[in-house]
Amino acid sequence: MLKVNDINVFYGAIHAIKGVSFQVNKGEIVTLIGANGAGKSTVLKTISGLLRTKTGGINFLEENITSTAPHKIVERGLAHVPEGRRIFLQMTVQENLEMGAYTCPSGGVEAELEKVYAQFPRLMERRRQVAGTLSGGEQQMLAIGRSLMSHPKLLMLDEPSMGLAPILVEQIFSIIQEMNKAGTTILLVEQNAQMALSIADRAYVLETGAISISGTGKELSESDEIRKAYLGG
Amino acid sequence: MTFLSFLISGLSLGSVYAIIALGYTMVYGIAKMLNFAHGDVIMVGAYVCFFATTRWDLPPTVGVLLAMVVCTVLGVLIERLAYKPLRSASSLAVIITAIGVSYFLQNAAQLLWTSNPKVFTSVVGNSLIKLFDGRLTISVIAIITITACIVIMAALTWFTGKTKMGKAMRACSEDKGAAQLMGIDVNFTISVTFAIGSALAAIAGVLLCSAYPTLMPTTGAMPGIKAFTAAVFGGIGSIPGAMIGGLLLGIIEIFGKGYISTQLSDAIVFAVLIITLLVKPAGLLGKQTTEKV
Amino acid sequence: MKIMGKASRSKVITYGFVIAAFVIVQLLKSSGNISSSLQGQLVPICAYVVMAISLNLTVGVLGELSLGHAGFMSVGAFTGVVACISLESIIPFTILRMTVSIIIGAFSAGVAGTLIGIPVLRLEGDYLAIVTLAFGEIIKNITNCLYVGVDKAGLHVNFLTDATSLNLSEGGRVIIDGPMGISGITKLSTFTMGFALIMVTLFIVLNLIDSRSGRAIMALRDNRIAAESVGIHVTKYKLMAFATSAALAGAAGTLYAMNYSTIIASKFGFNTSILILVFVVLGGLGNIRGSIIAATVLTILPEMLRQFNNYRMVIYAIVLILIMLATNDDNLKGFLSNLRNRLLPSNLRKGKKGAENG
Amino acid sequence: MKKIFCVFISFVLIIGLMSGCGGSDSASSGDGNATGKNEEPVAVAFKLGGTGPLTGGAAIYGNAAKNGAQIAVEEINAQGGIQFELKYEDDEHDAEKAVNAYNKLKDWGIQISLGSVTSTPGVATSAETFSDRIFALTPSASATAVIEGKDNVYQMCFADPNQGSASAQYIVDKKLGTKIAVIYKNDDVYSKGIYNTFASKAKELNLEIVSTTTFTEDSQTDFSVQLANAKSNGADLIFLPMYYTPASLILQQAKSIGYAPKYFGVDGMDGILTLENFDTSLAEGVMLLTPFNADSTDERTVSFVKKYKELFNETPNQFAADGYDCVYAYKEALETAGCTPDMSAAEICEKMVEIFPDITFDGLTGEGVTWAATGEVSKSPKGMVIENGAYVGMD
Repeated sequence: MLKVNDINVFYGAIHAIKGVSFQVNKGEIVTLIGANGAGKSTVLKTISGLLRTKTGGINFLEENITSTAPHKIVERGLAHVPEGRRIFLQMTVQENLEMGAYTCPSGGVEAELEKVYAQFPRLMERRRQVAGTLSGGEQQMLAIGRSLMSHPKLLMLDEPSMGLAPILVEQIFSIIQEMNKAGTTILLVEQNAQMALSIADRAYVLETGAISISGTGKELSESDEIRKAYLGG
Repeated sequence: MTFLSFLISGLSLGSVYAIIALGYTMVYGIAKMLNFAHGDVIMVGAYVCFFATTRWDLPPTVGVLLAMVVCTVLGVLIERLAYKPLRSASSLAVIITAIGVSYFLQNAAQLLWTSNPKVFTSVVGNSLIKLFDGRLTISVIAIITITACIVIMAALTWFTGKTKMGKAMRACSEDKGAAQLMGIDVNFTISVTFAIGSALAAIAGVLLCSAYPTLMPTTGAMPGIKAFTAAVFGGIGSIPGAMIGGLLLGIIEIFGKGYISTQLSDAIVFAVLIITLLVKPAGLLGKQTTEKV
Repeated sequence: MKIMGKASRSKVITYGFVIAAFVIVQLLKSSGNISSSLQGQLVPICAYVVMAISLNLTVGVLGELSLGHAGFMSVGAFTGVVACISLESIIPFTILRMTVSIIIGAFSAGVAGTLIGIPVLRLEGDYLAIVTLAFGEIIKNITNCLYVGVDKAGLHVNFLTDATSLNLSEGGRVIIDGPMGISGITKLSTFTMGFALIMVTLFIVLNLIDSRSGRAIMALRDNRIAAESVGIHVTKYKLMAFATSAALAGAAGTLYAMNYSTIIASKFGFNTSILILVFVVLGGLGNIRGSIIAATVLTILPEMLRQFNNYRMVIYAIVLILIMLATNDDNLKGFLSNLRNRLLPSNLRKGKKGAENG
Repeated sequence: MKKIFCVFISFVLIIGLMSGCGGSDSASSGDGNATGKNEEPVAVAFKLGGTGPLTGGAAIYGNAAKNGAQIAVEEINAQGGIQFELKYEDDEHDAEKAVNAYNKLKDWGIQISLGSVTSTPGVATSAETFSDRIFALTPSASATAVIEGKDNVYQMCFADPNQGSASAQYIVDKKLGTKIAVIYKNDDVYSKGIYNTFASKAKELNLEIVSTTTFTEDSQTDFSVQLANAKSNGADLIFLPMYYTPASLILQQAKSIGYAPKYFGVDGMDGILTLENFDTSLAEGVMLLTPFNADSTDERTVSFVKKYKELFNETPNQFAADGYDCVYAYKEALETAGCTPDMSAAEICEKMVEIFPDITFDGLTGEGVTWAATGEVSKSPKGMVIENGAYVGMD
């Protein structure tokens, strides 16, 4: 479904991503794990077009999207929940969700809204509230809900557990699994490697801008090396 | 009675500032840049309308529409050529570029249309309404200016609050990256904002010159700066703020002249601005954004 | 140790650069190889260089946008000239009188800067910018209503009236005549004085940047909250930079005013503030040497373009826009840096890096 | 990025210095020395230069004076005899730029100067011409400070104080009004200068000023307050010492509040009828003191106006006429003094200083014009009133 082929990304003179290649197949949950600053978010930003790769290419649904504009990529069914949620704090909850459906014809928006509200009843309660007044967990839900509005084929989540209480983290992860069961392919970036590996079909470990290890979620969570480095054991 | 007539003059002058300030504030909101060339787009709009109605004898409505079309194209063109390449540059670089554009427009206007002032024919005539046995006279243009200001503000509030494009603008002004991830074409949205701002500038130019009919290449410069002040006064980025800021600025200017001193009127306007900002650092209706560490 | 070495080397380069420019111009002058046009611009160039350096202190080093810098120049110009005229009989020796006047101009502009700075430096970003613009306009407006005369009894100051109500005694002289400003100034500014003022300015600014206070100021610019959290007194350091910048602008104002037989308050308006800001931005924020070069080039440039007559300002505007695009556009920037990488050996580039702040 | 800049800017600087020096080579020959002209086969024309605002907000005045002078130069050159070479440099109505422009003219080899068109630049350049010993006759820089203490700077126009007191005298003599309002521009040397003397003369003549209000460059659109003040104080005549652009706004806005006093203007008001698209009925009955009347029927004015319209597509104003007269006054003075183009600027200057107080000149802006040794002109201002969109003499 998604094929990342030998991408190299620079921030000015800093070589942030060094020849990263991986792929995500339809229906999978794939996770990218790694330490702070390993380049996980950069990879996602490059896929969604916010950053550009110098060499290599990105294919999505058999089409080359390496130099497609970000808003066009969204139209093709690739949604990205960015790090830090990035919801529109001065807009209401409902407006935020409507923004998520920006690329869809306005006819279907109502139905999508219903669906999201059904999945996140909290958002329904607060739909007229300004998003800035929501709690952290609610904001994360809103961010995920917003990305679902465009009915994506592939959903990329960047650190959805960041800054949340453990109970909320579990809730978020179960929502992710539900979405996957409903047919959405997931690419998950996490620092919470344990949680991520527990739900992932396959995983890649990113170290200083390059992929060091890859395997199934199970393999990696059992590997000693990973345990020492990322799972605190 | 003097008070009333000062109030009306103030509202009328303030309405012009407000319409210009609306353009400023919209562009600032989305592009986070002080578009110093905005005042000069006003001047271009007034010239276009002047030539349409005076030289080519077109009806005033056509003149206004033509001015809006030309300014819209000009605004979008300026944005594409001069500002878009600097989207990721420092805000100072953008300000200097905007100043360059402003110089360019003023001097190009002078080459094209000479610096000889032209007298603008009011698009709505110069009729007067007399009240209280003629002790209070209100010009029709003042009423139209005030009305136009209110209508434009209402329309903009509706547009940004209810339409898809308007919401996209608000999304872009808050977070361009996230807006892109929603599938919003940020560049297109910014262009649309410039188009709207410039069309408003054309209207402002026509109204400004209808009320104060001297037209020169420098006509837009000072109203531009005053409107910029008004936008900041009301809280830059806020649409109702721009309107309130503009109106208050006009009223303060006239009252300052009328009741304190004509010699010090400029100082009074700016002093009020400073005091307001010291009390409310983000302007009257501006939202105080807390800085993230 | 190494960093210090680099910084001081960079300082030496800057001083040397200015001295070399001065010597070259003096040589050209003495050999008669300089046009009247260029010669006439030497003092204003010096004044603008000082203005640019001082504004760079506010914009580049402190990181606050000021759109009213010409206001301080105005304060310095008017007080300096008033001082110079009033002191005519007391200090007959002109160089000393000029020096005293420049100090008085700098001092009063510094005081104005402090008074303005205390309330407004709490504001940030574009709000601070508009307040400085407002102060610039207020200074202009007030100077237009100011009447100052001198007679045997001393200085007479009047506001909002006219020159006749100063009630000067016989032999008194009206110095500031409201909107008519000051006329009949005896030209005392010379290129050498301008050069000396630049050197003093460089000495003050470079040492400030390189001092503990300077590092505190730059820390404020880069991250106010972080700087605050390590105990840097925000208002104190902001004010220090702002007032120094204002005082230097005042000195430049006196130098500038004493080069013309007349000055009026309207000269020091928004447009002049912008002109100086352009010098600073084109020269590079925080780059003192850049400010010097940009002020010089952009003062001479419009004169060089005179042959284009009325197209001059259009060309100037286009050049300005193109330079901004060329230096900030990512594509072009990448291209230029590639070119530079290929042309310059790497050790040379490293050497230049340390010079950034000089 | 900063470094690229420095490199770029250094290049510009080097080019600048080179061209600066290049310019100086050719300039130094024409500049100082008396025999500097001997490179050319025969020195035929006097190099006549002036500065004025050719761009910017005040460009109408600069261009008018320049165009007027140009017509005179063409006429004189066509006659044979004394020849002129005219060069105008732009000063943007700014003292600093004016000195730059003047220095440029020095590089060109200016021998006699037309000073500056407007007052503030005029004060700055006249100080330069004084110390360089180049004679200057300014068409329209009317501030007293322009000529004060300078033996070699003369004015073609009335000095501001003259206009102020003459206006007050005229109003009293002709009983034009009893309660006077004044609106002047408080950041303008010209406007304030006239106001000052008007006010003191009015006091002397017991002319009652009931309202004095001002405006500035930054606030010259809205006059509602100034007019309301005049109206509520019962002023029956408004004195407008200003240029015609703001005056046209005052006329229009007074009408829009239903206020119809008499108006009295000064020479800056001249030109109001030539404003493009101006409703001349607004100016009906406006009185002004001006030395020049474009509708005059005398032969020279008619021919001048015709030429001006042909060449520049506009009706000339007083500035144009002053520019024109300056050149002719120079012609007369140079002929009388027997100056030749091979003389140095300083030599010509001494001759001119000697001769100018003695000559009597007939021009478009006055008959029998004479000058005092101070540089001040003496010509009688003509009171004009606008009737049916044209000037009519009031005397």
